[in-house]
Amino acid sequence: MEKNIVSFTNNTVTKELPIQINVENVNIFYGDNHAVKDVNLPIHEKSITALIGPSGCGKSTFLRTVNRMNDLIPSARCEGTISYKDVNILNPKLDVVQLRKEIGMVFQQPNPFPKSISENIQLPLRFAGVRNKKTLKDATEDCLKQVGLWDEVKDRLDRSATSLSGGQQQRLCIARALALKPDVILLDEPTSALDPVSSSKIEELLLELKNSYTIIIVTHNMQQAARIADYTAFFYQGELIEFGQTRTLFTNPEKQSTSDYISGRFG
Amino acid sequence: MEKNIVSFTNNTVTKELPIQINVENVNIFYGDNHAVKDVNLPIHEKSITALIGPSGCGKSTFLRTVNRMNDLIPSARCEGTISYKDVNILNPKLDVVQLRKEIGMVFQQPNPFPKSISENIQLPLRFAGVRNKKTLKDATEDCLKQVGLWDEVKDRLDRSATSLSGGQQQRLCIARALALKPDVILLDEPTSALDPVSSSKIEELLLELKNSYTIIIVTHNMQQAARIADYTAFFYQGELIEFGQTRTLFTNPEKQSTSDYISGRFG
Amino acid sequence: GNGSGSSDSSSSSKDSSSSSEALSGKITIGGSTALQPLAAQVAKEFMEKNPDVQIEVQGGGSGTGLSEAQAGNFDIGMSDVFAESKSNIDAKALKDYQVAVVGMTAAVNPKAGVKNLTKKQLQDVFTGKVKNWKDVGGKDLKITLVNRPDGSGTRATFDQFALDNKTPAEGITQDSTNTVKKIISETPGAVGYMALSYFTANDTSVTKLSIDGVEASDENVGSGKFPVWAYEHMYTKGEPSKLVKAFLDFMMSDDVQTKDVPAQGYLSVKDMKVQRDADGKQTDK
Amino acid sequence: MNSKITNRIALSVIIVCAAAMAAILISMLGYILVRGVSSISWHFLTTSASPFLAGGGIKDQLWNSFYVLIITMILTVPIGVCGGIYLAEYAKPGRLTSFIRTCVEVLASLPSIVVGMFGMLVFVNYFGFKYSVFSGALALTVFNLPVIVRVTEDGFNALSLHQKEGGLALGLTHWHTIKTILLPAAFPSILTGVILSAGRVFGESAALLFTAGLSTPDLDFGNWNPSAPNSPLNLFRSAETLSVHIWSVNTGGIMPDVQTIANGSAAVLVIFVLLFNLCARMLGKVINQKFSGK
Amino acid sequence: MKIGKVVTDAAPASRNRSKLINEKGFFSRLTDRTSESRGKLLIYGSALLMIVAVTAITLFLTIQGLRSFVVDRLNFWTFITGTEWFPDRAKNPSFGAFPFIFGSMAVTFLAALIATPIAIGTALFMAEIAKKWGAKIMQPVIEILVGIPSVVYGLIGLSIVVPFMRQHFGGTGFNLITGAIVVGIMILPTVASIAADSIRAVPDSLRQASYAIGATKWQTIWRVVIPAAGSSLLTAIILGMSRAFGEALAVQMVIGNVGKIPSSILDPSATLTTIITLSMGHTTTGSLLNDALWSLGLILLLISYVFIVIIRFIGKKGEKR
Ligand SMILES: Nc1ncnc2c1ncn2[C@@H]1O[C@H](COP(=O)(O)OP(=O)(O)OP(=O)(O)O)[C@@H](O)[C@H]1O
Ligand SMILES: Nc1ncnc2c1ncn2[C@@H]1O[C@H](COP(=O)(O)OP(=O)(O)OP(=O)(O)O)[C@@H](O)[C@H]1O
Ligand SMILES: [Mg+2]
Ligand SMILES: [Mg+2]
Ligand SMILES: O=P([O-])([O-])[O-]
Repeated sequence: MEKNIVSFTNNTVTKELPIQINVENVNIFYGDNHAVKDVNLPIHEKSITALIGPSGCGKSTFLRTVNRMNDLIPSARCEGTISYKDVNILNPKLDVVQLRKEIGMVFQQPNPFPKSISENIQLPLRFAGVRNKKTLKDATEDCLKQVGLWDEVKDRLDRSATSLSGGQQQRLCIARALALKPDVILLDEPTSALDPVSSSKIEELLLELKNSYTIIIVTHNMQQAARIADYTAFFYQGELIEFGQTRTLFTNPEKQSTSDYISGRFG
Repeated sequence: MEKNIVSFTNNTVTKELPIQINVENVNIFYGDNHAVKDVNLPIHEKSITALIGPSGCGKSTFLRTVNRMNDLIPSARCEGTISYKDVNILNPKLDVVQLRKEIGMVFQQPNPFPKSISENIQLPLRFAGVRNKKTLKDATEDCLKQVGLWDEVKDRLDRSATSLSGGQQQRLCIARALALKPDVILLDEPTSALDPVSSSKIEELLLELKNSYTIIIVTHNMQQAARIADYTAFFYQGELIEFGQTRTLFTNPEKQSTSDYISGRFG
Repeated sequence: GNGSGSSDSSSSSKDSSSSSEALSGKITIGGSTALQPLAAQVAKEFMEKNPDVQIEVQGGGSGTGLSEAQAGNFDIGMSDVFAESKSNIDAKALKDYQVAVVGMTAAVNPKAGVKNLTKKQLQDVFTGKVKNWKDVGGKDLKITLVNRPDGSGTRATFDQFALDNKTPAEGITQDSTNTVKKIISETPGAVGYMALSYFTANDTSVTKLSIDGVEASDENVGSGKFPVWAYEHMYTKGEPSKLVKAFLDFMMSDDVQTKDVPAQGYLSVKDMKVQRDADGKQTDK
Repeated sequence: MNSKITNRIALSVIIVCAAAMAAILISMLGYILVRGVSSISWHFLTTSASPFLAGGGIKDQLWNSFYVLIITMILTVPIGVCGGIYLAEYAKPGRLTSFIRTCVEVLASLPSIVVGMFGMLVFVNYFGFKYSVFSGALALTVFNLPVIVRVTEDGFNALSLHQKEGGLALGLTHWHTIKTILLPAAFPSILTGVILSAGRVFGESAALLFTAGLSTPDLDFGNWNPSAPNSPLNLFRSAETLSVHIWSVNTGGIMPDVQTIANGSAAVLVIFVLLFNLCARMLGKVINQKFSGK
Repeated sequence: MKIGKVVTDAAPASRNRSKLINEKGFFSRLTDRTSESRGKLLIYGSALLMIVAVTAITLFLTIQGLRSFVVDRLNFWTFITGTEWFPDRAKNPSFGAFPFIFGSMAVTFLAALIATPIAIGTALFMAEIAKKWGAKIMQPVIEILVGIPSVVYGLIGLSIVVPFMRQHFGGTGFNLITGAIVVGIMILPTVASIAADSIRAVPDSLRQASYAIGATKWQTIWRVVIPAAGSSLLTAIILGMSRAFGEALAVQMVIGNVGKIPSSILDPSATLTTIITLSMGHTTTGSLLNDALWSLGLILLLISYVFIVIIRFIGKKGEKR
């Protein structure tokens, strides 16, 4: 790269924000495969933390552990402590349904339900027991506005969500995650299936959302991490190699492998 | 990117090489979707041409048209001229079977046949009418040596090809494509499913192969393009935005969007 | 285009002019499932005597037996009823061999408490006029009818000679005498009918009904006192070939008629002191 | 809280359903086997049926079942596999394909008695094959063909496109790619499907009632000349199969041991269906391992 | 225009083309091409054969089935709506097939009613709750049961269900509901295995989406998985119904075979299939009853077409969504 066009204007971490989630000595296994090794990591409140690293390094695995989505994989096993609001997320007795209401998640492939747009937003609320029509309607409008989708779809809320474009679907999925007013939103490569225009819309959205939510995002696009993340964690072969403020990590990495990776020598 | 670690040592295009394939006014459609728009592009003999661009921009579509693999997709339709050896590749009457023997292809996912390693190499030859055992054996050894796999597998040529590692499988697929001694090899993101070590082996292999073959490679890794390609074509939303010698395109792009893309502002 | 190339029944036997010469060829017999076991047994014995003869005994039902005999597909069509009683059969073109006699009577669940009925009572029971056994001298128990399907030889015979052609009321219909017997034995108040061979000597699971005080026994059938009986027929299309004739002769031989026929619960035609024509008219022999 | 209780209750109901299913299935299998196994003996399996005496066996019926099965498979597998390949590889979306697909579905869901009636009309009478192994096998072909077609199509569709592209990109023709790469790769799943379908063919009765007949000539197991009328291999002789035997014995059998024969035959049938399943599973596994090279 | 030719002509001598390629002459290419066309012939022939089979079945059954109306001059309308089936009555025999049509429908729907909840429940268990168990134990058992001959189901019905019904509901035990139970059990494995397949086909991403918004397992199943699998679940049920509709021997053994419209589910009844198997062998070819039975066969065929049309319709609707 001959030019340095990436600016770090968004990564305005002036003072350390309070810690919302604290990850201590986390190890994750798939059967015998030790996918995540002894990770320690603080997640700061109302900030964006990016997880980067080459394919297969354990980013998704780690992310999915934070809201216990990995419970769905029978072979997955997890050790260590993830403290959140005085509880350990990894406690087997934890009410995962409640946890997932507080820590929402958005996936790489947009996965709206094959129902109408408004039902997509209302379903989580219904699950949570909201029955009042008015509340549901207001929430729909509110969430869609937050992700900037309201104007685009307000005339066709009854149309199937699958008729939306990929980028719109992904924003709908984010809106759906917002419906329950979570504290934390996890995003696993949310833009990698999208075109550049949609991607940049989502990036803008995330920058706005971080005023109200704590965001953890997995990305394989280092420019994206550089553009939007306050903190960046670099994973390599299941280990957390380096964690720090994004600007520091990108301009002045401590480890050689971090430097190699972000400069594109591998991956 | 703060540092410039990418060197252009391999892109030693000193004089213009003769043109092997000439692409003129090619338009490709999937049903109504105009996926590739009016592309003009020369492919030079015994060189590596890289196709880069954001996801969905039509790189694969274009590449698959060069050896008519897109015939498999019923909705795909193609207009324009791709001249190769005085014929138009897009001619519907063309013998595509013969064409594909001369223009081989390697895919993103390694796709060895679920047969033994040696059968994988020999299958195309047998089909081409080679019956002589000795010839087949020699060809197997020869091809495997060319991709540097011979020493790794020579003791287990009868084992199933699926027992190889991903990187080995991909090299086997390249070896298989070489068996018919094609003129041109097309590669669609051949390293993106591989680990860094395997990737760099394949890059080295390609640099060697270009002495005997014309190579077109799709990659989403700009560092990779910079490292190995003599020429680079930048696609964006179905259009060929810019084409030129790799060094020129990376250091001194003509178009703003090229510059934005290679510097990571989107994609 | 005929698949069974070797099925030409008589071709080979025609050549053998002298009767002492060994018989050879193939016979296809089919039809009545009731007669099938007897035919199969006799065929087996015949083939043992004449190793060059192949006999195939198929089932299919009396209707099939008649149709196929008429069409020439069976050399012998077996039927429980006279060909005259079936529509679409040219009875004149068929030659009738009455090879055995089968007696039938009503069978009642023992709980009903009846052992004998007058013909009138029997008809009332089967036509549905009487719905409880107490009205015909039995226990206070609902009557449940068990029928054989339309077209069954057993049913045709029972309807004709026990019910005097009155149409029986709807009841459970089973094609299988075994099932009929099972139902009657297991269902209190059930009544049906079946061939005498199904009433075994010390079997008390069903009661064998006498009609008008006449016990349904082989002697009474043979003497003509008990009216519900029928011939088992073997039909050929026109005059039988030599081979088929030889088989039919064997069928009527004393050996078969005194041994195999009674063993399967039939009466030998030779033991009959009366005879019947196709209209059901009974005359002394 | 509320949703949690609903969750509990609903999941319990589902588990109860599954348990009910398992109970029904296992008790049925148990019932058939327990009642029937005691009547299975070497004698039972190797003696011909007796017309009316006790002590008959099921040798001929068992043979007939296998023979009809084998002929049916010889008729259906090649055609069915080709048909499946057509649908998976050659069929272009359109009216014709949709019509062929409808035909496959029609054939698959025809009531077996309708197939039997058709077989009687056409194979038995019209073509004059009589009640025979061949008529029966042709009728069963009508059922089994769509099953094989589907199995093949599914097997091909389950293959990743990568393999096919790999073949074509090497300059193999479409047919050659199918023959040398796709068919071998789909083979395990096709085989499994074929063996599973064999279970159904083995147990079919209603259609055979009208086509293969209710009797068997006196088979001479020393005579393997297919044109001899009493040869077990004769295609144009009538052939009562095991499941038809169960039906006919139960319907009109006059031998004293009707119940024993029916129970024993049912148990033999079920055991063979079990064996077919086990074979399918094991063969599938072995071949799969061979292909994946583990 | 053949590229191959171009190559051999235009290839410069300097081009180090291996002799491997030179061996590939005109002949081998000819065989390539014939093998392609031979393969195509085989394959198109097979496809054609299926069309022929369906056409032949339809044609032959139609011709034979219309005889009773064309040759024997039965009135079509009274045939399908008449309720009196007395083909052998000496005076004015009557052919009213409605009781059989009704019986077939009743057995089919009752069987579906019995089988659906258990089968879908089992499918959910196998595909959603206990996947390992489902794949390792339930699936094989179910496949075995799909392969059990219907005669055996009939036999079991006869020796278990009929006595049970007799003891608990009186009568003979041979009745509509007994028939429905036997057929219902018979179609259980079919419905369950197809339903399980269609549930497994629901993409995991939807389940993940649901769990990620704090749904319980049941909420996920009920609100997301079942709606997404919807049309194929319906297809499973209808396929089961079409199998129930066509079943002959097992039903015949237990339903009682009374050609009268039952007044309750505890009354004996009859179906199209049972009357055909029951009477076919007793009739002579070309007789009125025989022709009438063929007409019943034709009705059976037509109704099974209706099932297919429904399935295709549902399938199309499912695709659209
Ligand atoms: N369901 C699973 N079962 C077993 N192993 C798994 C599973 N999912 C992932 N793994 C393994 O765990 C390791 C980490 O995978 P993970 O998906 O977390 O990587 P990633 O960093 O998200 O990669 P990518 O950039 O490709 O998404 C890999 O070795 C992978 O093979
Ligand atoms: N089989 C297909 N049918 C219809 N549209 C298709 C098909 N394959 C690709 N497309 C469309 O054509 C366009 C170009 O796709 P293509 O696969 O060539 O992109 P690409 O540059 O290779 O992207 P990527 O980096 O994701 O591989 C996209 O809009 C895509 O949706
Ligand atoms: Mg990932
Ligand atoms: Mg691509
Ligand atoms: O002997 P049947 O005709 O009554 O079966």
